[in-house]
Amino acid sequence: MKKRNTQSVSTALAAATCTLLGSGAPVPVQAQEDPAWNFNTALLYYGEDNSRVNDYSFSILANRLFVDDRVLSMGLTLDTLTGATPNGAIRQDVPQTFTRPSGNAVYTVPAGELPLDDTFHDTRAALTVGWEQPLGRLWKGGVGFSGSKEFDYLHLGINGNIARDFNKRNTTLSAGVSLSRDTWDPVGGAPIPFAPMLDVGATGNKLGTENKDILDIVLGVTQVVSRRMIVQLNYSFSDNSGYLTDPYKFLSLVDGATGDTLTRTPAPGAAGPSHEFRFENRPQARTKHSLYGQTKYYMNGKVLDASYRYMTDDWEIDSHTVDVRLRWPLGESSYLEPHFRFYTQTAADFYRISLVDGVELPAYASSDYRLGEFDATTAGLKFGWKTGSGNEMSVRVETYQQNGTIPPQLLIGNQIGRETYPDLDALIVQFSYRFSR
Amino acid sequence: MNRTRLGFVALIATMACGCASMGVEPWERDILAKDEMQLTTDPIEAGTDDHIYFSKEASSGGRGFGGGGCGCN
Amino acid sequence: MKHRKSGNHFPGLFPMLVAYLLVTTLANLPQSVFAADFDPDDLAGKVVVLDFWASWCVPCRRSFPWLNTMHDRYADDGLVIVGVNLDLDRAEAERFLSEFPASFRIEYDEPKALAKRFEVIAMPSSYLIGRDGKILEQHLGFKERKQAEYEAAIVSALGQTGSDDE
Amino acid sequence: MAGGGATREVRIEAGRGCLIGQFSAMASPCEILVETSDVDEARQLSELAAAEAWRVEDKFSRYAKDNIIARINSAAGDSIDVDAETASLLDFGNTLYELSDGRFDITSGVLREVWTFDGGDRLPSKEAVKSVLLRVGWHRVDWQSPTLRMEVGMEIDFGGIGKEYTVDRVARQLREASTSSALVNFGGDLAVTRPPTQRHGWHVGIETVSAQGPPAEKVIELRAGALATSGDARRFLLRGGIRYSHILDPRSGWPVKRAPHSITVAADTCTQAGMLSTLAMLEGASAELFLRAEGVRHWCRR
Repeated sequence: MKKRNTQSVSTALAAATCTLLGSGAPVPVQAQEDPAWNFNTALLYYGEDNSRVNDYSFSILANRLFVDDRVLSMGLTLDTLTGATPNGAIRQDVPQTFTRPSGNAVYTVPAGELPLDDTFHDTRAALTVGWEQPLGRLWKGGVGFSGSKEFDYLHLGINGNIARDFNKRNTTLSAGVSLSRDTWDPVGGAPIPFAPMLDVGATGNKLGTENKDILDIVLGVTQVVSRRMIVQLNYSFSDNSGYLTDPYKFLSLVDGATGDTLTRTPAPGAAGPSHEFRFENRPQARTKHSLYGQTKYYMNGKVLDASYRYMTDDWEIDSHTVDVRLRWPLGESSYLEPHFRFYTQTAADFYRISLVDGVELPAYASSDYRLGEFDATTAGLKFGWKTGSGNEMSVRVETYQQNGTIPPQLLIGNQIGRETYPDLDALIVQFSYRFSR
Repeated sequence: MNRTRLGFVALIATMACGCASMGVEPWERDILAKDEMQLTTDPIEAGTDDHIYFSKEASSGGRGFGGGGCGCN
Repeated sequence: MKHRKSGNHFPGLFPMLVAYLLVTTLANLPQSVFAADFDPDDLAGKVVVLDFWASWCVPCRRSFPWLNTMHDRYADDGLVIVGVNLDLDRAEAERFLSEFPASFRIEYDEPKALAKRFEVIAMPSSYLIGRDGKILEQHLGFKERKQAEYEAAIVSALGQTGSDDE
Repeated sequence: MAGGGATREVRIEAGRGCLIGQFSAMASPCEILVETSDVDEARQLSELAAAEAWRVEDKFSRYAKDNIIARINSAAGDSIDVDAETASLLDFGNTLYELSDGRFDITSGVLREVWTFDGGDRLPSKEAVKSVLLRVGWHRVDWQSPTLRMEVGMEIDFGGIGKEYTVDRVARQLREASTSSALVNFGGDLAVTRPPTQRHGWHVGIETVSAQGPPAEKVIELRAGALATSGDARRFLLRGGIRYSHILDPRSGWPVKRAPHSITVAADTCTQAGMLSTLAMLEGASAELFLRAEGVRHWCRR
């Protein structure tokens, strides 16, 4: 056959067949072996109220199935985040001006408002690759790599897991370990702990990059209880060490009596902060333990998925999470899945609202509300349906609300009554499409 | 702290050995084999949820590894 | 200053354990009782492959094309393949067979007496039984990459050397 | 085109979840699997299919004494006017001849006078092949539709096209006659009339070499389109350790070297699938290369 451009023979043949048979094929060929590829794609919108964080993300998870249950999985997630997050300062009855993390501009927050840093704009790409296969009849193992890059953050991680079935596969013991090294390269550099926020152009308060190492170990037992019920119990241990501080968060330095933030005036001719702010400082180590229990229970068609997680760590944060879903089939090819999640956590022992001037600095301090004491509830509904050719689509809409309380003993003078926990009200909308080739 | 750690591991141990008698025959796994009965039915949704809650709360993981891997602020 | 929330959150694992124990008592359902209408001993003198399968079991589905080929290739040489179905709902088995037709013999072990007699501990499980009725080999699960080994065992059980193909 | 002869009757069997019409045509077992429980519908469709299959067989079989092929092959040099259907097949043969640079030639049937593929080791002599080659070659034929003139001793054989062409014609007639999905299967060359509704797809087992090891029986799920297989593991000659496939290159008169044992192709119509698998076989060692370049779904067994 003379070397021809590709597909020239089959296109000429298609035309010739059309004239021979007097018509083309009504429906193009759809022939597939056992699907070699399973794709799971999703578009997600996460939006918080009053112009706080918005996140649009696209994810795709591709599983290549090989003979005898060996699976190569590859995942890619792209996020674009915009909006504003609380920068850690408290409200004041006067406008407040802050220097941007880059150190070359300022932004001003009106009086009485919770100070938000609105320069928060980032795109993130995350990649995961994993291989899993049976090891003999009763053992199963897997290894994986994960990596993600943001403008100012790089994550690289490896993980492995192994599992063994016992007593006719009714009981499965599993163990997994993950090691990762993350690197912070903050805009403007990582601030020196408790360093003051300086005028535009001054850089005496910033260092370079920082990194942190995370070790995660998960031990689990999965037990079949009956034909209709399966239970899983995981204990996980997580050890984080290195730079655990948030480089963009800081605290207001306040007067011990009035609780108001000390004012300052930038150097002549320069722009800079209108008040005294000190960059936060968190411990360099954190050890977390968590116990997670999940059960799935089949009630002639409907499936209950209930899980409970208890977490405690050496930052004195305890949390309880209850997550309940009920998948309700509607006919043969669609289902409705209401979802309810309740989360509550206590505050970290170094969480505080502000730093008091003239008092010896604590070892660690952060006013990041995520280390505070709050409850969160998620309530949502997911609707899924199988399309004609056996693929599955689903859409879910959920609201996520955080309601916190600031312990009264953390408030000083005028802060009482003015400083309230920044409650959060977010909407999650996700569309997903699963198909195989 | 190691009191709670001991408590957890002891609990897993009792769960593990207490389970020898429980369970079903291999041919009674028709329901357990259904997609919707797998412990993680939608890995992507589980992933996005873990990520959202990691960036908004102080706890993470539990079902699997701690998640994270982002400078979410 | 250490601050701890007053104890209104869950007192640890108690609710989970109660639910867990409550449900296990409901787990054991009565078994339907029918006499098994098939007995492998009736096939004495033949080489028998007894394959326990169910419609929901994915590796079982992968073994069907191979079992069909073995049946087509060696049935005349005295091989009898019996697919013993262990579905709890027979309609599921029939729907499966309409999608994946079996050229070999299908039997239904309603009371699971056969499954218990052969102590089936994995799905699928297949037993290669010699002409003298003794179990020569037991295969737990079905590995596509081991098809040649499975076939070699059948051929040697049939007493032939080498198949007539290539 | 193999001759008729087998008894011409249609049997209806109960399949699992479908009814199966069985008859034989073109020397191969034919099945019409209809996704219906209505026996009358299954019988009516199967008889429609059988009638078309026998019509094409009678018209184009090279064994029959009184059909158009017999008149063409006994014309001894005279020109003959042919009907529209024969003309369309001749045109199709002409296109295939050009597309395959002469490897696919509907005048190459006479080579069977010197080649018999029975697994034995008797190869023809070079001279015998050379002499038959004088009567092979579409380029020697004077074809100005609807008039055909061939040199004395040359013969036309639609063997390479006939079966797949018939499967497509039957599939179209069944599609027009019924809304039930049906699988038309003529000895491994098959087509689906319309996507099934009671199942995700028709399951067809084919012999393949799986990438990871020994030849495996692979299950293909066909929702629409067609499959055709060419090549046959048993029709070959073995001499001096070399395996001579029954696929002959009409330009040399000798078997194609290192052709795969069999190739199965999936395409929109059975004719395309059949031709692509045949053209790939004619490529010999580079069969897979050709199929990949053409972007064709295929399964090769070496």
